[in-house]
Amino acid sequence: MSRDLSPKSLLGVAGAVATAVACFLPWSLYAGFPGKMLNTGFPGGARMYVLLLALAAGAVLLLDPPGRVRGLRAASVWALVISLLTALLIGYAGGGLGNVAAGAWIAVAGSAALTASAYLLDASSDRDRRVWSLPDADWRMPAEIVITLAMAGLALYVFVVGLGIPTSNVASGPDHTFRDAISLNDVTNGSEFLAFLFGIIGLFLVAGRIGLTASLGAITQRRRPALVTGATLAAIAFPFTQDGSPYALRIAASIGVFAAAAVGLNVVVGLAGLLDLGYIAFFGVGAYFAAIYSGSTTSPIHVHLPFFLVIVLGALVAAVFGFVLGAPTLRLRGDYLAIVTLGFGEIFRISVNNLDGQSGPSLTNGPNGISNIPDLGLPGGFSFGDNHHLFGVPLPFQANYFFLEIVLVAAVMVAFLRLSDSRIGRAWVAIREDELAAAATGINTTRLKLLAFGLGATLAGAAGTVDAHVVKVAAPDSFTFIESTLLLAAVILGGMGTVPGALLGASVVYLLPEQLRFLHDLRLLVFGLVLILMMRLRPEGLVPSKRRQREFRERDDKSGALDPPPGAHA
Amino acid sequence: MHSSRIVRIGAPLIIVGALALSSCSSKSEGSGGGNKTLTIGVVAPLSGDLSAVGNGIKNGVDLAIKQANAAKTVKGVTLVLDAQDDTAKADVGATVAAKLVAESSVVGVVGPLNSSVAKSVAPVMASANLAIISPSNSGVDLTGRGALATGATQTRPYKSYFRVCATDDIQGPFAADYAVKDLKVKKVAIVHDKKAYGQGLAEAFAKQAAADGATVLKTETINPGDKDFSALVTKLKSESPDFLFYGGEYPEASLITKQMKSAGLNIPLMGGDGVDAADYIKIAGAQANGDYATALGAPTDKLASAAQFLTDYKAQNYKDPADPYGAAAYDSANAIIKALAKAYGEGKTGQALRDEITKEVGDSNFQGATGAISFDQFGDTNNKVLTVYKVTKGAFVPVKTDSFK
Amino acid sequence: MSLLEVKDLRVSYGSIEAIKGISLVVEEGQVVTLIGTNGAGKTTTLRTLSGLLRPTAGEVYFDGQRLDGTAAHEVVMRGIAHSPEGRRIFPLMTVEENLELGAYSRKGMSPAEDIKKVFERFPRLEERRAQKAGTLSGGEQQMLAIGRALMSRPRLLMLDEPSMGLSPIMIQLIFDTIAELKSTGTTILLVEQNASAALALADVGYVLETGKMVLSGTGKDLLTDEKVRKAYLGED
Amino acid sequence: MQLFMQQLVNGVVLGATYGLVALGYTMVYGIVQLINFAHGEIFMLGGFGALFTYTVLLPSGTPVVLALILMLLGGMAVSVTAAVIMERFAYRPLRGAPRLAPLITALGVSIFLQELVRNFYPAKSPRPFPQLIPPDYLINLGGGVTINAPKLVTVIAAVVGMVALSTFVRSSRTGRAMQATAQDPDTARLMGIDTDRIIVTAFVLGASLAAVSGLSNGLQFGTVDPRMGALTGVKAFTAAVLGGIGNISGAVLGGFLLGIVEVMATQYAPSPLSGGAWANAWGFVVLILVLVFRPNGLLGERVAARA
Repeated sequence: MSRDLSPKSLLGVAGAVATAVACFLPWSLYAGFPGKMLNTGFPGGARMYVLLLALAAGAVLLLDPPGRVRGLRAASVWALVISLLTALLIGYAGGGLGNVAAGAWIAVAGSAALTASAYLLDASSDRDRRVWSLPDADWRMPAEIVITLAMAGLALYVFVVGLGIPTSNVASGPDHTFRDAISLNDVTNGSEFLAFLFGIIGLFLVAGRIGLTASLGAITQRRRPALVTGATLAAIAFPFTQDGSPYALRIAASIGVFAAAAVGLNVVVGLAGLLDLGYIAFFGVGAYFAAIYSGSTTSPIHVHLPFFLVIVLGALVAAVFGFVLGAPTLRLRGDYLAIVTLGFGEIFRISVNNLDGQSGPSLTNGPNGISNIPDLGLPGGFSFGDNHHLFGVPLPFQANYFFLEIVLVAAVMVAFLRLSDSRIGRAWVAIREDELAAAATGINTTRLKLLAFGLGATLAGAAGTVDAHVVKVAAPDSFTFIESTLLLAAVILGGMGTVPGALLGASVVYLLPEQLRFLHDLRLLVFGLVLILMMRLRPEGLVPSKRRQREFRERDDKSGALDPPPGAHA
Repeated sequence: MHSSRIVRIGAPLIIVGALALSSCSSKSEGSGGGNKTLTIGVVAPLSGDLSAVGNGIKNGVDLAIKQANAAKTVKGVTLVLDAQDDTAKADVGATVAAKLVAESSVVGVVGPLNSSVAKSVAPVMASANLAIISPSNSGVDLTGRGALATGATQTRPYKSYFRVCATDDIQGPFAADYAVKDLKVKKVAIVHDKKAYGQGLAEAFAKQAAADGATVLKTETINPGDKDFSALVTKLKSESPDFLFYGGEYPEASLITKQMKSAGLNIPLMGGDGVDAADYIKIAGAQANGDYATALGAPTDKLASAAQFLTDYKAQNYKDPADPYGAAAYDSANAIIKALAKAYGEGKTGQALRDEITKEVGDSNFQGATGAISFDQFGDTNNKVLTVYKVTKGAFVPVKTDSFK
Repeated sequence: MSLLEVKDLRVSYGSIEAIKGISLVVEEGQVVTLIGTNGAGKTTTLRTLSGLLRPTAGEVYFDGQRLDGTAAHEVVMRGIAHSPEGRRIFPLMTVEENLELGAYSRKGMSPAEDIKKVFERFPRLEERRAQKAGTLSGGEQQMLAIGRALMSRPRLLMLDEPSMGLSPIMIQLIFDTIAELKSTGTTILLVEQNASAALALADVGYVLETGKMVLSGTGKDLLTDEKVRKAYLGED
Repeated sequence: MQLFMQQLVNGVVLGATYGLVALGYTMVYGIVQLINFAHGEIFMLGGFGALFTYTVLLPSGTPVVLALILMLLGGMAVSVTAAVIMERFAYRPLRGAPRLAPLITALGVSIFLQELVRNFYPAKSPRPFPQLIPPDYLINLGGGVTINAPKLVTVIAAVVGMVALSTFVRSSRTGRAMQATAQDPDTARLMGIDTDRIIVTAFVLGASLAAVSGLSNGLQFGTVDPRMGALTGVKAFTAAVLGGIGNISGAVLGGFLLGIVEVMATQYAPSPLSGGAWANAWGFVVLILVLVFRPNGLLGERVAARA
């Protein structure tokens, strides 16, 4: 541990200290701003994230881990972003910058100094990051299990906070429950979400750059059973954190459907490397199948099949579509395949829009879609449409669908992981990397590509059947080209070929526009900007697969990319 | 590498700048003054293509709330607005509906704009028996009217769902009667955009026109968003109709009428309330002259309440126009406010308050900006007054106002 | 003053350092060869010199002026031509068009005279002048690649593995060509796996191993050096 | 027969816009293998640039021809500026990144540009476009088949654009450098070609043609809107692939074919699969059929293919 006490470092230390101290001072003179910005003492709201980043920056500076300067840069920039943004929004919400208290300005100045220091220091002096591991002792295994479970708990916490920001807003008293936390004053509420989001991004980047993520990843990989248990427990616990509010559960259920579809698309795009721009069609096949056989009054076929049968059949029908559509097109390469899948997606949408007995056979109720889809029920009289109480906690009916969602996502994840680790999965990767070489080693590329298409379609179909019951309507508008591209964005943004990547990507792509609501008409504008910036900052995705990361580097090696890879040269 | 570093620092700062700049617009501070604060929700598209229409709805509700607060219509209660963006998508609609249902202070909701969104919003509202009044949904299924066409009995699918607008099966036949009986058209071409609204309206028109004795050509469809309708126009021209009914909205309708007349097919185009927009004339220009549109209610200049609404709306300096559904949204909000005033006066709170409001909304009876507001047992408006407008010298001029059937 | 001088050059791919501080000198009129096994960093060195890769540290001087940091397309203008590994001719253009592109850096000057010279050197190319370059045989493509590099009238010609994948007859032809170029005073930096042929031709040779320079000397000295004989010339 | 010929003309006109926009897709794809989904928005910006020039910059009473020229220049200025900024800050940094990363960036750029114009272009919808070339001026092509003046201008622009562009790429020094960059960017740099500049040039050329199309579109329909790029973009991309992406003549040919298919489907497709509602589906069916039998599009091998 070599102590660097150069003036540049000391500037950073001073900045970190100033920022941290500022977090214990009031930031706002205006009472209406959320997140306990008024008090001196324990920091709430945005201040907490700035404090965490400042502490992370200080620790990185002094402890000198591998990737020190780059880690410092991440921490400092995001601390600056949050404090500046919060100061500006306090000023705006309060009606003038006069409402911003000294604490906020000290934090801005401190994090600016920190940022300056981080960029003055030479990043090329960073040591390569390495994977830490616990010493080989008796307590290693239990410790690793505890760490793994803690990670699951942390993930739950982050998710709960990300969905609702409840902790800092809940005031005492019976009238002020979490429900009121989704306040009307949406500008300030949105600001806190952004502080949270940027804080998490910053901390995540710091952890990544100093190698902590890799180390924790290695530990959790080794303790798979603990990871699975922890993740399951966290997911099951989630509805109990919501105080009976259906809103977050409803979003979580939607994210679940979206994530399941994203994992399915990941088979096609991430593993087999086939660019599919019409994937939503397979999802739509499942959704329409479920809708048609749901017993809905608006369905032209008055047959009500049990849901378990519907899932299986819907997935199968989607699979058939996958095979039939895939067969004639798989000898196309790359972007030609992309446009054909786009075409199939559009043909699907146009077809369901027309199969209403007017401009085609009567099947889908046309542009009206099949609505009024009844709630699911279980044998024994349990209806998914009923609210329940469990352990004294009110669970709105959306929780039932959320639990169904967990089962679906888990099933899709297991399918993906099984496939990815199988011989088939390795063959897919071989095809993705070099189809000619794969064919030369005796891999039947056509059959395997078809299989990828079919299996991807199967997973999408299953997710679609659930979606129809969650949304309660299957209409052509829900299966447009833009939906396909958003799914693709989830996969690529999250990191191709990985399950956590697809889940994270789906959450971001679904949640971000949801939480950007406070921007009103500028919501999509900012969403577009965020997509651009995210790809710019992490082109290989948030959770790149290890295989991918390697390829990323080797690619540069082979082709001598026109530009050096980011971060290659200081 | 230097520029990349600038980007790396600059990018987050750009986000900050964009957000700081963009955090303008609505900021609703509820200054209670000891009053209890209750909320009226709005579900409408507030971003994207339809945001102008959605904001018109939001503003209509906002105006009603402001007036109610000023007049202390509900004693001891300050009303606030909670507008949720459904982005015109069904799944988002269901999400924001859940959000409003979860907020215990919400006593009623106005919206949504689109029938397709209503189909996912209404069930959520019904689950909490929270009253929702749409200013614009014309799809027949929403109140079970679809059954009437097949001769079956009408049953109400969503117990807390109401609407103050005309359904397709009223507006379409009304337009058809006018075209065939008053204008004496013989050979009618039908075009629609294959969307729920357009198709529903066009089908209802075609059925009635045929019943009235006109020859109805095979229905043609267009693709919303397209601009080049020359193939359609050429096809229509070869069948030489003397009248065109268009089911859909003004962006396509204005281009169709224009291209039709440029190509020498000089017949009037008629549409529903989706065509009754000033922008129709702005795009189609002089070639809009002689075209028709129908809309619910009596013309605003004949209805004092409507004129008053427009004056008040203007005074608020809203960014987006009240057209086309601002007045209907204003009426919807007032129906909720009046119901709340009664229910709250009876000392109801919590779920009982919501139940009572839904019941009271069903019993509404007052004169609104769009005409008389009252509902039948299925949640449909009893107001069957419609007006036909004709484009004359660059403006929609009312030519016939009548009550349907 | 040397024509090319490389001082303590370092190159990285991401976090992997491929060239770990090498130095070399090429004098005007010399043939200098870099030999080493696969992955030793020979190609990386040439790609760095021609500006396709950027070094992380070190200095390169060409004709007394700093060269490192210069963009690839400007390096050509400074007088360095690089015939890349694997020939990399433009497959969908004709032989003649490929040669014309070789003279791209000499803006405004007619390439006709130089094309004539290339055709004199490689008559086979003249026969196929209107043929798509992708249809040429490997040897012909190599001729084209060398001819194309000569089109810019370079002061330093860098050849990367010109004999790779060719038949023995072609290899002989290529080395004859290099010898002939040498005799006309062309300065050449040659990267070769065929170490014996390269060293036989070269005035100076350098041996690279995993990114480091392990040996240098005149071509003859290296040819007789025991370690080189063992490691690179396949002799026991 | 007259009906058929008239519909054929309608199809050619419809296809001309697709073709002009497709040229931009093809140029960029040919050189950097990037599906620039935001190219439709460049087309849209061209229309808005021209409108802005007319309504804000030009004094009333400007002679029509002069106004048209200035509107074209205004549209080009906007399109080209947007394309260059987009290339520099969104795409160039991702060169060498995983292949699909720029696709999502393109999606982001596309959303961003649409929303930017929708939110900030003064005067909310509708945006009526001046009808400088009267649409009721019908030119008789014989046998009762007519085409109106703005449509004729669009078709001429597409053909001229295609011929000019392919001549440029085939014969000019820069065009040669473009081909070289398309086939092997590294080696092109070794020839002294500034590939960054060449790529920017491709974006600039594509954007200029898109601006031509944006202007002619406005003149034809008398309105522009922020969403016009999205639909046209997908169609143009389809046209480019239909013709063989990377192939300049193919892009325009593909555009014409797509336009004709859509129009003919409207008129002649068997009921109930007829009408505008199915026309787009027919377009894609033809695309799929063409690709099944000619996997590299109509004009086969890419002219600017990589080795």
